[in-house]
Amino acid sequence: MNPTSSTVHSRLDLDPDTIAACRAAASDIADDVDRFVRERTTVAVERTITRFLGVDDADEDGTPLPNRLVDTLVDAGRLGDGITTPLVNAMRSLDRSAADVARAVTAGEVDLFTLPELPAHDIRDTAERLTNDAIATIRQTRNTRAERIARSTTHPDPLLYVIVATGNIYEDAVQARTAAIQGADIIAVIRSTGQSLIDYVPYGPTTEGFGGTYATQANFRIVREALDDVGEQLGRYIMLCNYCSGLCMPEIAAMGALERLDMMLNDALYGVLFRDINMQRTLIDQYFSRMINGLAGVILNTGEDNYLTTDDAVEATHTVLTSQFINEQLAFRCGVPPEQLGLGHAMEMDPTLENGFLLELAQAQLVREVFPHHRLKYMPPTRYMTGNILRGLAQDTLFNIIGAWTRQGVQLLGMHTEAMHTPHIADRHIALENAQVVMNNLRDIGDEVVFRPGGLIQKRAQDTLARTAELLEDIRRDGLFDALGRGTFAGVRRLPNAGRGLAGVASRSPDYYNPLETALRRALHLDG
Amino acid sequence: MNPTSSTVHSRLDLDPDTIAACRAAASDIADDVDRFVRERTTVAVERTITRFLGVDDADEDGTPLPNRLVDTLVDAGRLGDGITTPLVNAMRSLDRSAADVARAVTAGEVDLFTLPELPAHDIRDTAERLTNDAIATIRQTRNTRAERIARSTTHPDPLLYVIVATGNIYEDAVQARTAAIQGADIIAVIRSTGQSLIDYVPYGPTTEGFGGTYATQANFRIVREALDDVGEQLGRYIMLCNYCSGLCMPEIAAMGALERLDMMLNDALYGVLFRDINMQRTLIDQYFSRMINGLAGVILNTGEDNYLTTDDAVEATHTVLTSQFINEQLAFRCGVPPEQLGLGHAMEMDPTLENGFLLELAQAQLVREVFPHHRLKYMPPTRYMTGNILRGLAQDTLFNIIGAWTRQGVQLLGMHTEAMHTPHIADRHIALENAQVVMNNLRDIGDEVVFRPGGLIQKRAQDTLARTAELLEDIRRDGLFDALGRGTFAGVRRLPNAGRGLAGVASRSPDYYNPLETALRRALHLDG
Amino acid sequence: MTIHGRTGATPPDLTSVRPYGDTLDDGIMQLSFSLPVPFGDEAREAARRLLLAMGLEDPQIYHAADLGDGYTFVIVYARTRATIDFTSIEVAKVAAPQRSKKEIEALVAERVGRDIVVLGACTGTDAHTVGIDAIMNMKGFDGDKGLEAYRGVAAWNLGAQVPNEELVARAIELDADVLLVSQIVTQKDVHKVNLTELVELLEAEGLRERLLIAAGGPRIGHELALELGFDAGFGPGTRAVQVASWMVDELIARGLVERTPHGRRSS
Amino acid sequence: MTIHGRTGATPPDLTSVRPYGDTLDDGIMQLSFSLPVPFGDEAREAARRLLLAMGLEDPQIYHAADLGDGYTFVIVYARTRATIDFTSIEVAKVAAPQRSKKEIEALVAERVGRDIVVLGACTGTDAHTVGIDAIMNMKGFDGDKGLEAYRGVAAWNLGAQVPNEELVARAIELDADVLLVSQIVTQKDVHKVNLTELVELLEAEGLRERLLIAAGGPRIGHELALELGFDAGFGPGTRAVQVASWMVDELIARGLVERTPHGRRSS
Ligand code: B12
Ligand code: B12
Ligand SMILES: Cc1ncc(COP(=O)(O)O)c(C=O)c1O
Ligand SMILES: Cc1ncc(COP(=O)(O)O)c(C=O)c1O
Repeated sequence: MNPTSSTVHSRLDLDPDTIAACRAAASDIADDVDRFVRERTTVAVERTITRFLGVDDADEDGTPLPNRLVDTLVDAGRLGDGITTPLVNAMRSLDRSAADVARAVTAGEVDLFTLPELPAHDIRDTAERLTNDAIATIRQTRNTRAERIARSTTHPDPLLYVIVATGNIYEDAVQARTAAIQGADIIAVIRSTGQSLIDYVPYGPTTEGFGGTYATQANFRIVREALDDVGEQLGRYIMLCNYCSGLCMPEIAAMGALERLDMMLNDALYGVLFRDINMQRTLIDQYFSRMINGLAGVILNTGEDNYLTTDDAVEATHTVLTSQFINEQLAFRCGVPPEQLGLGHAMEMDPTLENGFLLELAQAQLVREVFPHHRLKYMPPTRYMTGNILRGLAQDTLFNIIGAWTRQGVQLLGMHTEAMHTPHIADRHIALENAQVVMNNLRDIGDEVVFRPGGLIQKRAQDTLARTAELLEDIRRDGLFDALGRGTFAGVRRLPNAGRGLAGVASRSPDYYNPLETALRRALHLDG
Repeated sequence: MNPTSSTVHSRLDLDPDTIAACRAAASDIADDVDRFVRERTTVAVERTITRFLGVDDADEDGTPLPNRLVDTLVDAGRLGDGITTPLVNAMRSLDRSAADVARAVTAGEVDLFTLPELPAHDIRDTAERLTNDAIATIRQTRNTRAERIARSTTHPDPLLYVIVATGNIYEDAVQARTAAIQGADIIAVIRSTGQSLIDYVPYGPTTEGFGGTYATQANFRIVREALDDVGEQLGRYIMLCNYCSGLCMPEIAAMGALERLDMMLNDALYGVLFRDINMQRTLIDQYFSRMINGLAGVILNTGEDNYLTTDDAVEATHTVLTSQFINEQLAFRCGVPPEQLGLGHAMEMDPTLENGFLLELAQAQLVREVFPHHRLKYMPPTRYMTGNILRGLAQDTLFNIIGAWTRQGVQLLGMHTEAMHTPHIADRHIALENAQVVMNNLRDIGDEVVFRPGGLIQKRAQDTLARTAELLEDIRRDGLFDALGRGTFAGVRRLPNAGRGLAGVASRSPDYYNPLETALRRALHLDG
Repeated sequence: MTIHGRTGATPPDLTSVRPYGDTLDDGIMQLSFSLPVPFGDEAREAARRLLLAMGLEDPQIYHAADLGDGYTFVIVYARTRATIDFTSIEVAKVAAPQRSKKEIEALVAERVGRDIVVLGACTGTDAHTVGIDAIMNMKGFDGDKGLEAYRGVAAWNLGAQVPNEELVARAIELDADVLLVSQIVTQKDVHKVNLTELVELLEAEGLRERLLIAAGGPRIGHELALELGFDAGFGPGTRAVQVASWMVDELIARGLVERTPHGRRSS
Repeated sequence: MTIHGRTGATPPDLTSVRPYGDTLDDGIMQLSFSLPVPFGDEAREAARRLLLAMGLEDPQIYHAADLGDGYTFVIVYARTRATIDFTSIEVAKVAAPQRSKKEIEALVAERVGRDIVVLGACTGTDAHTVGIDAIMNMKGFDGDKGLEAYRGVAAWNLGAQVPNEELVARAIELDADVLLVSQIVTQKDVHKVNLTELVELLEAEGLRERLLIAAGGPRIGHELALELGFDAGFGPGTRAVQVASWMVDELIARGLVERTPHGRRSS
């Protein structure tokens, strides 16, 4: 996947001990979060369990039944127990499927908490069976993907990633197909503004969104089918991407596992910093969500690229690397292997900066060398894009050069119209053509030129790494919550008890039962 | 002017002995041409002399008086004697200026060859005085330029060169000004198609041309004034460029010397290969023309870049370098120093070629290292430009990267609309913006990255140099005329006695007299 | 207005201006667009005819590309015969004089005599705070300090994704003089919907005349803002000092400096 | 004609097709052009009004730049209401069947029985030979041999900058069956002038009906060539084999294979 590996000589002459020290610090930070998370659950986690048990429908107001079910749990003050016991109890007592139980509860015909309680081992037997079915389904989807990919032709990295964002899932599907025909490897369906802040997942196919299209299971399926169809014709497997981050991380991860999404943006820190979501809530959600992604073989993308849209790319690149180290460890705790880890970073310096290209190159290569086995996701210029689409095209050309040069894993293609509108059908075409021509024309530049020893590029990378090590030590000492409170990332300050969704968090009670988590941990070979 | 010099370590690990061998072979080839040229004159050379003596006007049919005068010489079968003696004889006999004599001859009032012949020393005294005045005028113009440049601000190389080509000199002047304001360093006024094949220089301001505007002395003046004016406002000296090549090389060089042009395309081989001009004629013309350019301090550009529009850029790059070695020596014979020598080369590989960028980079750096003190002129993609202006913009971006990387002397900016039309006012703006942003953003890349020792880039350059050395040996053996007859350059075959303009060539008679040439040789410190 | 640089060349007739390719009045325009028709000669011809139907002349297809699945992209050059009278154009501009931060602070001290209360927010589902932060926050933008840094201004930045209702509630609570609203997402004109809704809410609360409202964002201009019922609009590249100058001027001009708290009035 | 890929999405109405930005029939077009007016808000407004005057809706100025000296460049997106009936489009195409070099040679041997004389030239002041060389010369273009390589074809490439008079003279002298004319320079429609002049010369010589004439070049299409009085036109990417196939077909169809030398006839 990439030419540089930890055993290979560093082109940037990076100090392996510093990298190791960073990882050690990040590991401690992640352990801290891990301890915190394991003692808690959230409404989203519990709703996810209902989905795996087969609940997937909405009431006449459009409220999904997983929400209706878990709301009764919350209303009963029993969120800390988890939904599994009462739901399976109802299924067994009434001899009905989870979906039927959910409908009955919604209709007010059944009250989960007044039914007779069956013996614990009975519940557990059923729950574990159902859980194992769910795990099998996920594995099955994963196998299907693997088979399809095995039949698919490939080209040298990076993979080419484009977005569709019309608001209408059918138009999205049309444009996803054309993008695939033009050579895209990955299609991401952008969500409507605001979806990440709603505490449920909309239901059914949707045709009205702003700046994106709602992430719904039906929508996932529509685009998945379109891409499978066009992919068969092209002899290439086209990957589908959507977003977990937000108030429904694990639920969307579950939908993604069922509908064979291949890549998902999954980053609690993004939600905290850019959506003002409560950090406790979203870190707990992320944990469950990433385990699902991990088992589903989904490549998971983090959002550090966004930091440089609000913070300064020249001054603050070390915060990107710092966050990546932490995010890596958090993902490892969820059983996500490096190959599935798409740490995000971006080209976001002012293009009028003298030698800015060299600094961007240094950063891209630094990230590449520090995370040699990861499917890094390299994000295009956005902040300094303007309505001058012709200058924008040049910026994107430079970005594509760096992507090929440093062999990024995924190149999210820049759009020359970035500053003005979500991509039109022709914009993607222009971007894909640019990437293909440029990357082919410079294919082996990374091997054929060498950074001058002790030169600007090496020094810049070494300096960024050193600052990262320092910052990680600070965070190891004070904890991640404290760092977020200080505005360490993206120049944004967030407090542990502020932000959206805190109400949906509960400490696990002694009775808390979540066989899905146990099964996931087992399947992912995670301890305890 | 450029970072690489012969004393500096070669980034391409080129063998200095091979380079020296190339120069030695080229020197012999040039000596051969030199011997040939010195024994001959042409109508254009003689017309040039009349211009320096002050003849500049046209008859009612638009035929310039220099032509009318020299035509009488040809009609009298005395071209081999030169125009100087009869013209000065008439001036002295009639006590009239050269311009007046020309008018009288044109009106049929005077016949140069029936006037009494004054004593030779009388003629020579006057001729030498007038010649010295002409030399003084050229020097004066050169000094004016030097003073203006001394007051001017600069930026790192390459200089940015754009063309205007509306057909209407007044629109050209408008657009030349706007280009200067946008940051252009050099403005070239492209000629109308076909002008290079007419055996006279049109007269007066012109407003009707196809794909370019006629080169006339009045037109030179109009744009020169516009650029001086706007340059004063900007605090920058804006260079003006036009074309000598064609059937009037030395005449246009003379006009350029008088009107303070700063750069001129001056290449007999271009005329031979691309305009089917007779090689004897144009090599003789070139000789005189380049001496004038040399003394005038004009930077002279050669046309090897054009070879790759008809020949294959991957296969035939060594023919470009071969021709450059020869052209260098030919220019040295005319007293043109390296700093005034803008050898042309180009980026002309198919952009869909894998690693094509690396080959282009190798070539650009090769030329840079072989000619370290020359103001190399680097030409943009043209052949593989298409109506797809957005792909074209990417091709031009790559070209600008190489220009900055290898510190070319002059970057002739690519136009994204190259395949379709001569530049519109906005096209230049887009090109200038691209060059400025890209070159600044990658400023020191040439110093900060190193070509992998023994890698594809070094090998390609070394191989091209080796093939050049071989080809130069062949030409040393067989002569330049023979090489042209074999289709060595641009894949085009030309024969010594074919092509346009041969009729205007004559062997110098024992009476041949050309004090201007003598004065130029003296001023340029040329032997013999 | 003088046009320089056309010495010797025919000057443009400013009452009848037409695009300039490389010659005065040639009318040349570059266009690109996609059509939902399969790639091929017919698609090129369709593009050509479309331009003719639009009244363009001499359309030249520079490039056509197959987007796949029955879509074609074209790049075209053509000539328009349309002209515009440039001499008749007048653009509404925010009228305030250029003042420095110091001058503004002095003016507030002298003519207002109390803190001007300014609320900033990025409303609706819009989460783009960089623009409003640039105007409001201490740090400001491009070396120009934000309103928080002004003596005589009490600046409250409510951040992103603020519902209009909440903004109005806070305006009442804090007795605001000025509301600054940022709208960056404009797809399907959602910004117009959001901004119009705010004006309606303020009118419903009887507050509209008692405070100044300004909108800003990359696709917002002064004219659009006026159309939507705002007092001013600020586009890309705006600096806080421009906003401050306008706001003080306008508060004084409208006699809004004498304080009658909204809260009280509306109770 | 079927449009694929719009499963679930509204299919386009091919009788009324409109540009597609990101939603069917949104009519979105990108434009760019320069105006001879000084940079500023008024220039933006002038650009906007010009588009409105052209019948475009909702023009959005994405970018405006100062070109200096009273010129402004703009990049705009806008919507058109114009539509085109795609189902009614028929494009004239060179009709000849696709044949291989071998098949063509066999056809000449069988139906013509002598060498077809073909003259190629780039006429007027145009010096771009690469295109005509690609069609005429042995080497050909992109792996496809040129006419010189065909048995049964006597191909004469006269090269560049050939005056029309000379071409006609050589046609008479060599008793040509086919003239192939290349025109690359098109500024101020000089190609149309050149091509029309050739047709007139041939008519004046009474030769027009006795030979085939085809034009080619990057801005030449079959329809334009027909308009100018040629028998066929060949655009960018043409290969010799296409030209050869057309030429043999057409000579046979027109009964021009029975030889009566022009020279004699016109004498
Ligand atoms: C940074 C950014 C983000 C960041 C925002 C972080 C943050 N905290 O603000 C992140 C990564 C989170 C983000 C997310 C999204 N974004 Co965003 N984002 C951008 C980006 C790259 C830059 C915007 C910016 O910061 N500009 C810099 C500031 C200083 O400029 P400004 O906002 O214009 O402000 C100036 C003036 O306009 C004015 N001003 C602005 N507001 C006000 C208010 C007043 C009162 C006054 C006086 C003046 C004023 O003064 C400011 C200083 O001069 C743009 C693309 C671009 N290059 O413009 C896309 C862009 C705005 N995003 C877009 C979209 C669609 C989204 C997403 C929905 C998905 C996506 N495509 O990424 C999400 C969801 C956002 C949501 N719910 O709103 C689209 C909007 C399309 C449209 N026109 O509708 C854009 C154009 C990108 C695109 N082409 O898709 N985004
Ligand atoms: C190579 C080239 C040159 C070379 C020509 C060398 C030579 N011996 O041909 C040189 C460097 C000498 C040159 C000079 C000039 N050129 Co020039 N040149 C080009 C260039 C880069 C490529 C043309 C080319 O070779 N194309 C490749 C061939 C294979 O394609 P083609 O010609 O389209 O031919 C194919 C088809 O069209 C068709 N075809 C063509 N002819 C015919 C005929 C028949 C009968 C048939 C059946 C088919 C056919 O079949 C061919 C194979 O598929 C173009 C820009 C571009 N990228 O297109 C400019 C271009 C054509 N040149 C141009 C100009 C203006 C000039 C100059 C006046 C100045 C200048 N700007 O450089 C001079 C003077 C030329 C003159 N007097 O004619 C302009 C023309 C503008 C216009 N539309 O009017 C262009 C577009 C560049 C520009 N934007 O300024 N040029
Ligand atoms: C990690 C991550 N998650 C999610 C998103 C998108 O989230 P939303 O749908 O809230 O705009 C992004 C966008 O950049 C992201 O980087
Ligand atoms: C050396 C040289 N001379 C002259 C010209 C232009 O000549 P003409 O005016 O004949 O097109 C060129 C164009 O590329 C050139 O390279």
